[in-house]
Amino acid sequence: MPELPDNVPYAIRTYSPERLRDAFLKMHLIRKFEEGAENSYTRGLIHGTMHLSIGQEASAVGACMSLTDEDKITSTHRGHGHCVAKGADVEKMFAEFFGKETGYCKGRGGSMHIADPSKGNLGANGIVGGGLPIAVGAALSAKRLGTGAVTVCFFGDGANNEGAFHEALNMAAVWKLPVVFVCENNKYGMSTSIERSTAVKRISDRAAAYAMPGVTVDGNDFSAVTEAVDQAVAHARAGEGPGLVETLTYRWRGHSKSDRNRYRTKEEIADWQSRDPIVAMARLLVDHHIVSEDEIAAVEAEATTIIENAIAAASAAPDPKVEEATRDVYTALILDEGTPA
Amino acid sequence: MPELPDNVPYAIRTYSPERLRDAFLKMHLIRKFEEGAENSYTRGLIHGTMHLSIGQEASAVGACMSLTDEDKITSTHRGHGHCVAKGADVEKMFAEFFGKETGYCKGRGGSMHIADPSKGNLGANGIVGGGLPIAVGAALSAKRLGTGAVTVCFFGDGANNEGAFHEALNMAAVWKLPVVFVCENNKYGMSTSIERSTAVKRISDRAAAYAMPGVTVDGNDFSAVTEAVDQAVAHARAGEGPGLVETLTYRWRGHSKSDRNRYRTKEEIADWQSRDPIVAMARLLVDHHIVSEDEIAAVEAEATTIIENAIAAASAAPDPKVEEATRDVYTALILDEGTPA
Amino acid sequence: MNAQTETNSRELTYSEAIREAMDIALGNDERVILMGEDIGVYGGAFGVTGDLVEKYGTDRVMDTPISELGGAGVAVGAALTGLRPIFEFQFSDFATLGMEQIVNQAAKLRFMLGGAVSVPVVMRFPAGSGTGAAAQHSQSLEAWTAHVPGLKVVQPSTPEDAKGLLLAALEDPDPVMIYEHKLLYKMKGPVPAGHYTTPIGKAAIRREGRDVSIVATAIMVHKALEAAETLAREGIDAEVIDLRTIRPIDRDTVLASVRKTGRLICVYEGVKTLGVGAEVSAMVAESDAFDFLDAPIVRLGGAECPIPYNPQLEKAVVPQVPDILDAARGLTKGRI
Amino acid sequence: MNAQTETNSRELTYSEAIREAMDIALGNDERVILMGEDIGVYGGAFGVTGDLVEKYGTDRVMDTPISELGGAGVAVGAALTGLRPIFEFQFSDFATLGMEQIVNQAAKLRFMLGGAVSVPVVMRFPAGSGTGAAAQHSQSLEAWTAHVPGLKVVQPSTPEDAKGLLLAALEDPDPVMIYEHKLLYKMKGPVPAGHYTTPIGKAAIRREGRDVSIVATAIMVHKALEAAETLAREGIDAEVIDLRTIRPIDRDTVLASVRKTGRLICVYEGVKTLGVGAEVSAMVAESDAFDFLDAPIVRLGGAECPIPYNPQLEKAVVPQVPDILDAARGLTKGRI
Ligand SMILES: Cc1ncc(C[n+]2csc(CCOP(=O)(O)OP(=O)(O)O)c2C)c(N)n1
Ligand SMILES: Cc1ncc(C[n+]2csc(CCOP(=O)(O)OP(=O)(O)O)c2C)c(N)n1
Ligand SMILES: [Mg+2]
Ligand SMILES: [Mg+2]
Repeated sequence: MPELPDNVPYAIRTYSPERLRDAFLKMHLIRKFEEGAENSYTRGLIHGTMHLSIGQEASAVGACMSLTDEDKITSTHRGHGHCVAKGADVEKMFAEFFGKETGYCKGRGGSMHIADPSKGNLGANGIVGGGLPIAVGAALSAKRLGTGAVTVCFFGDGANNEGAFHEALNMAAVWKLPVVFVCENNKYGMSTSIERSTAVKRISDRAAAYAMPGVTVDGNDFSAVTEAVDQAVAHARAGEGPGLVETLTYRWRGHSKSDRNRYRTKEEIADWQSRDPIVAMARLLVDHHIVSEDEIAAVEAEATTIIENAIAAASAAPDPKVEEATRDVYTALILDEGTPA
Repeated sequence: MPELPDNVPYAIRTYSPERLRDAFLKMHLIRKFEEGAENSYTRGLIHGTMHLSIGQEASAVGACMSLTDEDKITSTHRGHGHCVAKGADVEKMFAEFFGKETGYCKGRGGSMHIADPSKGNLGANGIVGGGLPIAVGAALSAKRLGTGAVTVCFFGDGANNEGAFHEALNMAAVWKLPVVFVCENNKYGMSTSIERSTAVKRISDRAAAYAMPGVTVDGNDFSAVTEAVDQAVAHARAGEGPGLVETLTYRWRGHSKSDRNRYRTKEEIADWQSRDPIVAMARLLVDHHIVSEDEIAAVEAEATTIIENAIAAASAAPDPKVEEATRDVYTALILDEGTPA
Repeated sequence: MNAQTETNSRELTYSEAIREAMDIALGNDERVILMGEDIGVYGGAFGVTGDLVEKYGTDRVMDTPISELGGAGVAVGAALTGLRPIFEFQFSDFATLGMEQIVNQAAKLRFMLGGAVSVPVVMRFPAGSGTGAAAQHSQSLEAWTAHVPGLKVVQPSTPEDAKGLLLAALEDPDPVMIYEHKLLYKMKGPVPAGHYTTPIGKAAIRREGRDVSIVATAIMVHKALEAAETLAREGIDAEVIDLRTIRPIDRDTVLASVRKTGRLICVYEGVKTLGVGAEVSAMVAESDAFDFLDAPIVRLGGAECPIPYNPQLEKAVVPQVPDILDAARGLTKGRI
Repeated sequence: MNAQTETNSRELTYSEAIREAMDIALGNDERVILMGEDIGVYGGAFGVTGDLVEKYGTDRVMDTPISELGGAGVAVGAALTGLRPIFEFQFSDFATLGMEQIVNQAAKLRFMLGGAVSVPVVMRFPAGSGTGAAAQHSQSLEAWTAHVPGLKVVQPSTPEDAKGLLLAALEDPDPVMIYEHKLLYKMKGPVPAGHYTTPIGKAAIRREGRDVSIVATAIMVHKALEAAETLAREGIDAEVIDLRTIRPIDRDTVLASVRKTGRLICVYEGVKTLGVGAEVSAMVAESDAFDFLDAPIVRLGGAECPIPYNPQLEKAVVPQVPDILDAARGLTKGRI
């Protein structure tokens, strides 16, 4: 690919049309996945809860652009997007969401625990901040075992007030580990705005407390996310230690299904919806002649079909057997008889 | 007191000769207390452990200068100095250290739990970082109940890597509570130097992560400590929120009695001993004609006598009764029969 | 319930009853504050605090940052210095982050300080499975705090007790932990109006019987009562005891029942091993009631696994009515 | 112990035995790392890691910041991705800060992910009273983790087992929690040289007897054995069982013993209520061994209070040899 001028956005300069088209498809897949999930919920097919990431697609997909299957991510309760971005099979995701034996977790984990270790996704996490130290541990493994892998740790603005955030970032910095902390700041932890929960305005300002680079970007701008995270990933991969990237974004839906949206205004929601990351991505790709207007619609249609098929297949998949409810608690329960001394 | 010129140190300008002489006596009391404790330990009178604060006297006493008995402190495992500084009776402290019924905790708590609520000392704490959220809670009470009290929260450099530090400082800042965090940075958390444990060089730099003022001072300079903490206390008392003061100091003794001092050099210890905060305080007071050379010796002698008497009296005090071992677990175990509805 | 109670009582849900208790406490006592994540404008993850923030303002109904350890510790410090905080863990599972402050501080401060202080903090723990929220949002870890001297631990099973125990907890000078089963929040029952307390440390005999004692906690009380109705039709007369307080356990009530029936079934949702029923069983087995036992003591507790997501599996791993029926039939077979 | 063992074994202290196990593991397997506070140049708060850092360097013997939650979580994450970390909580009391990672993550990840992963992490918890360190440094909270499916939990009582169980834990694909009683660290005993494992999940009968079964854990095993010697002189033949693993408990060994003796005493240092002995008692009371019981099941556990500082008080609140003697005499009085 010929070198492109600096005023061309980073993502366009850096990634092939195929990768960009794939990223765009993934953003659509996330949107359609979430819509399909919501629809299934409304139709009473889902027993548990769910946290939708509609509106945050650019952050999830952008942050994973420079990662290979050897690189790891840790994700959150709002993790469908990260999972798709890291290459998961949406049918297995739906199967998990529907509690099926064919799901990623064999129906044991559900939405909040979908993981795909084969692609380096160490899993969503039901505990806010729970993935932060785990990500540091994965980075420690990479460094000790010399795999060259980087871990991207997703977490929310709310999670940044957990003690785990502080302890994890400090250890990552002291040990110079290859981990990138991606804070998806969607302005609220459940109902509590960042102003009411967090002493600083910019979460990236907290990076200084760990002597690591910190940057805030427009999380709805795919190229901006990619540029910031890629740089942090490269830095980490080069052995120069961790970084913190804050992506400013917004969840269009409530926190979960019990949310009455009392803590934010309709205007605020509408304002963010007018800055749809998928629309922005489409514009970016069309403007730079990566895809044509017609292809834009085709990508969306492709995503719709994939999701429809996934839902149909997942719905038809078998439930786990009740007799096997306590399977997989232990890897090996066979009691070792001990070795003679 | 006539206003003194600015080149006169803050403490001299601010406090009466009586208060300064009292502070000097307290510094000596701390030193002699610790020496007496160590001596008792060596003579096999102590069953448990202890953490001596010899070398840190200026920080403890300086930080409490502007506090009244209504103001609170929370302290640490290395808490003897804070306790004396907040006005405790050294005989009751020794009695506790010796496990006597007449001790501050009736022999139940020992060195790591000495408290004196009547003087606003909410207690030492065996859990590193354990006092940080408690201090914030005390400040919340003061604010809600309108007492005007300020809480000074002592903690160490090691504690600054606990999640509790992060959560406590953030909440204090978000709620603008009257609490001053005093980090006594003696370079080590047990054997682990700040360089090996903490991503930043100056702990006060972490204040920015909570949008609160942070300052680092020479913790062996009584006046410098007093100036920084007084300002933060005034700020907090005025309703302007919390502050962080880092006092750079050093513990001359090992972490506890099991310490072989393998992680630091003799030279480093000697260097810090040459900057004895008590010697510096004596010089300050003599230089500014607060006390004469003769009086300096008299203060030390007074401290020696007080401590000797305290040890003698505490040694002679009665042990708790074994039959009462489980007393005071609950305030009221009498089961309420319930009130009729 | 006495006559007066009946006159004044209305049907409320369990969560309305808790809210009413908090409302009364906030109204009566300036020192009472509520703290927790999303308990203000959101009304609480389970809607328990509702619109109390509108009535009492954000100074008294405080949304905390997502900081369970720090939040619990702030509540402890506030209780130590004059306030009466009610701290809500959004899910009891998240209390795993706050155990340091609960166990090392709240539970021990009074003792460690030789009785010089009290820590009148109340903590609320929405607990249990059944909501499809999977392994990290469905635990029943009440056995942990029930193991810790210095704490008092209650598990109300009815709206009336949910209110009465919370008001009792607020009057108690010591730390009280309240485990609320999430599936009970919507359950309705009669709740006396106004202020009253339900005694901490007293079990309730929900149904008298001669043949077998069923000692249950929280939601299992209702399953036990349902089972008892069926058993009655089969000629098995079960006594159902609602433990209500799990620290300290009401030994007298349990032992008296076992002395009468000679048979004991403990039913609890927490993991069977080292769950609350282990203590009830051991307490009976070491007492003089042992000599009255006609059969082994049966425990029905949660399966030895995390709570699965799939709803059939989720149901399968906690005791259900048929399990209680089987146990009672087995114990009484050919003996009554 | 077989012949070979005897030839190769030397007298080592409990802490030397643990260190030897770690040394062997570090030497044999590049994936093994040690993590904890002050385990490097300081050698560990109790000297257990000693000078291993000199042999293996700071990359493999890692001093962590004072960050128990984060440290435990890093160990979990590392175990999930190829390392075999041994994480030391400096005192088991500080694990109250790490429970989230232990219980919500380490214990549940495999199950929640449908068996897709294993978490081969080993955690060490120096526990127990007797060092004069008071309430926040003396707890025995092993019942908490023993209540949690997904974890395996051991409490070695001898140097030989301390080494063998640690090596077994390292070979185990699942998270293993090891509670080490601080007062045992200096105790000496024969320890086989080289690599061997002690099976997780198997109790050890330390003394055979006919009259009463004493099931003990950790340091209480030694008190039980001491009591058994005295009892033998009085004509009471006690069987002493060292539980060794408290999750999963070796049911078969305990039940077989009770079937033989008809009498059971459970001795443990943790708080009596809901301590490990509650489970042992309940396990027996619900089994067919119940019918063999000639007397109530006695539990001797820690008193219902935090550990006091004063040494006499400290001793008074945990079971001692005379307590075991009294219990055994009471149980057997006039019956043998
Ligand atoms: C330790 C813990 N505390 C609280 C919760 C409940 N909870 C789930 S998501 C959430 C908000 C998280 O906010 P943020 O980190 O900003 O992520 P977002 O939901 O905005 O994506 C809360 C409070 C939890 N799951 N875990
Ligand atoms: C939560 C917790 N972790 C570890 C310890 C063990 N410990 C006691 S003091 C100490 C070092 C504390 O360092 P710092 O905060 O700098 O205080 P200093 O001892 O230097 O005064 C450690 C690791 C503890 N008591 N509590
Ligand atoms: Mg958010
Ligand atoms: Mg220090």
